[in-house]
Amino acid sequence: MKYTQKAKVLGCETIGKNIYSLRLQADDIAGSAAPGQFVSVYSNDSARMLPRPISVCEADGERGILRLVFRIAGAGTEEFSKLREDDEVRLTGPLGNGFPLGEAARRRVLLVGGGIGIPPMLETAKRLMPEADVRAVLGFRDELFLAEDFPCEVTIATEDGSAGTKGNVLDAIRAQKIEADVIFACGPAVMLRALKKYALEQGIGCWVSMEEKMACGIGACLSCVCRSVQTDEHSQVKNKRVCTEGPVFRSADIEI
Amino acid sequence: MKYTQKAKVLGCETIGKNIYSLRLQADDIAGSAAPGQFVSVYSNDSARMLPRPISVCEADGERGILRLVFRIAGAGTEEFSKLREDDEVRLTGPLGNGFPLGEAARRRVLLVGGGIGIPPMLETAKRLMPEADVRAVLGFRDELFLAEDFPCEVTIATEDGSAGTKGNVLDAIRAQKIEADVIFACGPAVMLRALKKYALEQGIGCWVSMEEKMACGIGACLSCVCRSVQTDEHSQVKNKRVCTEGPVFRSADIEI
Amino acid sequence: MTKNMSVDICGVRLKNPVMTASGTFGSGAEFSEFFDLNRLGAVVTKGVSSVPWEGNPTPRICETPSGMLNAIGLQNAGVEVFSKRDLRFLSDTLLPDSGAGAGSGGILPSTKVIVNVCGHSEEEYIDCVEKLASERRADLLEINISCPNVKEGGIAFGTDPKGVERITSAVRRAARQPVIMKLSPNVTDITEIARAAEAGGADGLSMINTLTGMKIDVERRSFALANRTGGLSGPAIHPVAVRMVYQCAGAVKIPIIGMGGIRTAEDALEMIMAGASAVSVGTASFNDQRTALAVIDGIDEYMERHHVSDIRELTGCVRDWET
Amino acid sequence: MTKNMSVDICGVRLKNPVMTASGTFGSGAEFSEFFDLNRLGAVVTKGVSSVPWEGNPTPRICETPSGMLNAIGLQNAGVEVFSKRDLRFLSDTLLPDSGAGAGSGGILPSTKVIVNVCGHSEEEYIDCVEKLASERRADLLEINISCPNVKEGGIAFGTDPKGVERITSAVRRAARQPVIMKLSPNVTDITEIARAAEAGGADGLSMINTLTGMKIDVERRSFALANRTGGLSGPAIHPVAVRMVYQCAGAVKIPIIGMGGIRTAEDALEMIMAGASAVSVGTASFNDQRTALAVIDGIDEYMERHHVSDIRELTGCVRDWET
Ligand SMILES: Cc1cc2nc3c(=O)[nH]c(=O)nc-3n(C[C@H](O)[C@H](O)[C@H](O)COP(=O)(O)OP(=O)(O)OC[C@H]3O[C@@H](n4cnc5c(N)ncnc54)[C@H](O)[C@@H]3O)c2cc1C
Ligand SMILES: Cc1cc2nc3c(=O)[nH]c(=O)nc-3n(C[C@H](O)[C@H](O)[C@H](O)COP(=O)(O)OP(=O)(O)OC[C@H]3O[C@@H](n4cnc5c(N)ncnc54)[C@H](O)[C@@H]3O)c2cc1C
Ligand SMILES: Cc1cc2nc3c(=O)[nH]c(=O)nc-3n(C[C@H](O)[C@H](O)[C@H](O)COP(=O)(O)O)c2cc1C
Ligand SMILES: Cc1cc2nc3c(=O)[nH]c(=O)nc-3n(C[C@H](O)[C@H](O)[C@H](O)COP(=O)(O)O)c2cc1C
Ligand code: FES
Ligand code: FES
Repeated sequence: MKYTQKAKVLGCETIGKNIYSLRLQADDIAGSAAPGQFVSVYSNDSARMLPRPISVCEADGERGILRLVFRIAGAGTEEFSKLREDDEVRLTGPLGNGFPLGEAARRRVLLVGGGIGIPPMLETAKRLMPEADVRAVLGFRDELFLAEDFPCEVTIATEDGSAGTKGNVLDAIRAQKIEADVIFACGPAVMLRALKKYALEQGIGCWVSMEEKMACGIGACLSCVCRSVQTDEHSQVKNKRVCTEGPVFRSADIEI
Repeated sequence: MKYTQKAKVLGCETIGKNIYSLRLQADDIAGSAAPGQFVSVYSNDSARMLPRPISVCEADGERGILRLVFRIAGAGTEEFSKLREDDEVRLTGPLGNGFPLGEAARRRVLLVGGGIGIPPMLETAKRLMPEADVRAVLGFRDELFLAEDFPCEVTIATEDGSAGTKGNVLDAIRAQKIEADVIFACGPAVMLRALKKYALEQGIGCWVSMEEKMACGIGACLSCVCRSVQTDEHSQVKNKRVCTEGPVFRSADIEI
Repeated sequence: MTKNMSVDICGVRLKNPVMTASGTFGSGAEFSEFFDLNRLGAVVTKGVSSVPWEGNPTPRICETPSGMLNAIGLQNAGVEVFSKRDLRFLSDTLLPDSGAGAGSGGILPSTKVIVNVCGHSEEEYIDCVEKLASERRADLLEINISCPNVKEGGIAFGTDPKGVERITSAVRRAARQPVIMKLSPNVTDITEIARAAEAGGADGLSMINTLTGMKIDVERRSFALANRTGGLSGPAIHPVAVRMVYQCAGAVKIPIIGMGGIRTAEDALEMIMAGASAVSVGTASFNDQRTALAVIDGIDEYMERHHVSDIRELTGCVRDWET
Repeated sequence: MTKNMSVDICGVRLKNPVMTASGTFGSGAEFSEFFDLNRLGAVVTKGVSSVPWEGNPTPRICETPSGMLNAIGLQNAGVEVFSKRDLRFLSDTLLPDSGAGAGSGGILPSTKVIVNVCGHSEEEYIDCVEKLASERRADLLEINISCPNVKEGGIAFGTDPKGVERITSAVRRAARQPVIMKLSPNVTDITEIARAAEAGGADGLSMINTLTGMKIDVERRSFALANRTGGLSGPAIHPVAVRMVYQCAGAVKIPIIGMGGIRTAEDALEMIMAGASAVSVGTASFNDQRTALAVIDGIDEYMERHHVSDIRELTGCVRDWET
């Protein structure tokens, strides 16, 4: 079930350079969101027609509170960064499939987040614990954010070497000799491509969360496709909708 | 001197059905505004490109406070009605000529305001008093607003007869046998047309504030013209710019 | 007040004049999670071709001020899967005509289905139209001769009057359902194209498709769309669409379905007053899934407030400005 | 970093590629209260004709989503008053070339004046152009063959390639200054028109003028403009303008001045990357008088950030999308 609702802003604060944490009262959506799913956030400026897809960072179903963490990337996210307590913002969600938590049950799961791909890994970690053996590897350019919120063991990689391993998440995985049965990841395409290759070499399962420009967010417009290895059942061609069949795909099933 | 400045909202409250009073900290503009002048108010929504012309209702030059009173007429004024303390809004002003206060010196001045044409008459009354002998006739559909703020004697007309004379402002002028040497007026075209005729009959001077759709507000685009009796010096045709030669015209000089 | 909102398009009765623009609503399944499709005058389905199409590479869309560009490239699963899956879904979802009565106490028509058809060549259009001939759930056909994102066919047909007349009469002969030709706005004189479609035997016109546009990503110094150009839609183009509907309403006798940037009931009423018999809501549904419903409710409210008992009183009613 | 922002348009050197769009800036006097006109590459003046024109009745404008419609109808005081008053003002206001040096340490050109000319007939254009021949302060002429609000002439010339070629060569013969033809976007194939202007001897092209549109006031059931139709401008049309500039940059060799919806430096850079040598800011100046300045400063900042030492490196630099 998907909902479109006005959400009341509970707070919006900066947690890093150009990174904001937005807490929303959004009962229906928070109540049913799964980790790896996302919401469409609509602008209050009438010139901006398209929703901004933002991952669920935390969803407290009981209190109906949704947390989104985003980076200012343009006019829409800049607008959201200025939301103040008691403002309203319209959302549709929860959207997409989310990470296949079942695949992680009683196994060693490695959660990999790169940059603004980190937020969805937080709720994922919280839902997997304590049943699964969860470890997170988080990659940053320099300044850290969200790392302290993770309930599991966290390994850090920074490009400038200011914290953790100097380099990218794979450098950190290799340096720390981290072993896993399954990888869940979100981050830039280069990172996902490297992880896909790594998982293939290691012979382990790997699921990645993809990004593409979206218009409807619900599977109707075919804006957001990625190339798939097999012919997709819905489209009858080798295209899969990131908003519906994704955003999480088995890395072996798609072209990155 | 015209200024474009961000003004801070000091307060916005409703003072009648769909009528709002907006107080702004706008030092430069408030410091130089004359009664009958207006400001261009810009929307914070990027889809609305054109300014909304709103008359100066009160201008406290010393404290730099500008008061605008407006009716919700569409999306722009609806947006302004939702402004809250500490919000910002961009303005250009003061614009236009304003009422010819010199014409009123030591004479009996009749200020006539109809509906949402009432606000500019307030600052006009304040500036004319106590030198001139000022009287105001205010016409409403039903509910009164602003009438109590006027520092002079006020005569009311209401269409539904709920207060003052039942009828329009001219009915009230006639019923009260109000005499004057000069009329300053702002209101709907029908009212201005009737006053123009009345002033002609009475052989007295009459100045009216006109409305027209505006794009630049500063005299450059020729959107806002009204028809004039004589060829206009600027345009070399019988068109005068409401934003620049007006909004206040001698009623005999223009077609209403 | 009893009000009639129902209109007749090419001999098919709609319960109200509001439908969804092709390509912005899929086949309705996704939107049916957000509202009851039975509220709509008609569902217009995404362009379908005789075989599955891959469409263009991504990025396929980008946002522009009060609008968007798209170059989906008419990806679709082909008419066979469309019939089996999408028309089946619509059959199952859309209720039959009901006695719940329009103003006159008559029958309230069911929500109709308009199938949008695309092709790379005359043969492909014909093939697809023939495959749809036996589909009882396809009430009307809308022929897209104006999609700017297809190299062969597509826009080429749509901008040349002779080509428009030829393809229209070819499709008309092959079709069992009434045929609505969907026109491109990227022409010097839209009335010439409209008259050509009418001459070819079109039962109605849909207008407008998207205006060809381009966006450049200045940080990357590349086109924002993989296809370089895309079709501009959304409120930005509404004034162009209203103008074209107005021009064509004066030039042809067949009914016009107006679209392009409709977001509110007022936008829809502008189209109707310009001469459209019905309207489609497209891009605005991306901003709010329930836009088409809000448009229906808003038209109802307008009719109530202005004591309009029949929506058809408003069709083409625009008059000159008087002070 | 030393940067060169100066560009050459038809043999005239501009200090930077940013000017004001005709009709949105008067002759600059009103805007000079808000900023120093000497910051601009050029001032483009409101359309002027051989005798004063009355223009259209009001309402002449209305707002649309991210844009506006105008039907001013080219009201102007005629070329005589224009020369005596407006060109005199610009003469007095604009400083001569200065030594304050472009990147190369050369001369920083003065702000130039481009005079926009309109007419009801070929004769009127010629008459006006001849009267401007002796005006030293008119550095370039921009010939508006595309204003949609004039019944005779105007748009008729602008949409027919033969007419465009004829009027261009007639004006070219009569003019002493370089001639820029300003094109209408309301055509099926803009490159055909651009090539016709080039064939007629145009020294440059300005594009785009406004798209013809219409708005209806549904409460009054009347056209929102007294003229019924008007020209759509503003950010809404920017994607169409960029597309047309890109198409024409590939079709002609003469320089292009790009306009249509420019509000930010990014919008201007899109035009430049699409192939424009310079740009004009129009409608956006109504939203903020200082828009053109912000565009200049933003281009400067972009060049700094991207280490672009000469703006001309960016002209037409757009490339295909790569993942
Ligand atoms: C499934 C999914 C989940 C995401 N989760 C997050 C998150 O948790 N935090 C976060 O900071 N960002 C996230 N993003 C990226 C985020 O959607 C974009 O940064 C955002 O849309 C930019 O909007 P803007 O108006 O600021 O930028 P602009 O560049 O002005 O946006 C213009 C248009 O492009 C679209 N767009 C721009 N960048 C992207 C992008 N990377 N992906 C998809 N559309 C884009 C916008 O939605 C808008 O329609 C996610 C993207 C996807 C697809
Ligand atoms: C000199 C002058 C002074 C004014 N003073 C006041 C005042 O003190 N209080 C007040 O309530 N109203 C005043 N108005 C009218 C006010 O400008 C309009 O009500 C307002 O612009 C409507 O904007 P909107 O977005 O709410 O309506 P919309 O109808 O959505 O506006 C659409 C466009 O039309 C323009 N427009 C609409 N109505 C008018 C109008 N009557 N006059 C000019 N432009 C219009 C808008 O500015 C906008 O560009 C004045 C108008 C003028 C010309
Ligand atoms: C994403 C998208 C896909 C579209 N696909 C089609 C299509 O398949 N067939 C068609 O005839 N028109 C298609 N269109 C055009 C719309 O049906 C409509 O004519 C146009 O978008 C203008 O209406 P709007 O501004 O309300 O969106 C598409 C438009 C968009 C935005
Ligand atoms: C109010 C107004 C008046 C205009 N007058 C003229 C004119 O006199 N001559 C002309 O060639 N173009 C005229 N134009 C067109 C502009 O110069 C420009 O080509 C068009 O508006 C697109 O640019 P923009 O979107 O930045 O405004 C006018 C535009 C507007 C909005
Ligand atoms: S965004 Fe429309 S199908 Fe994915
Ligand atoms: S609004 Fe531009 S001249 Fe008056």
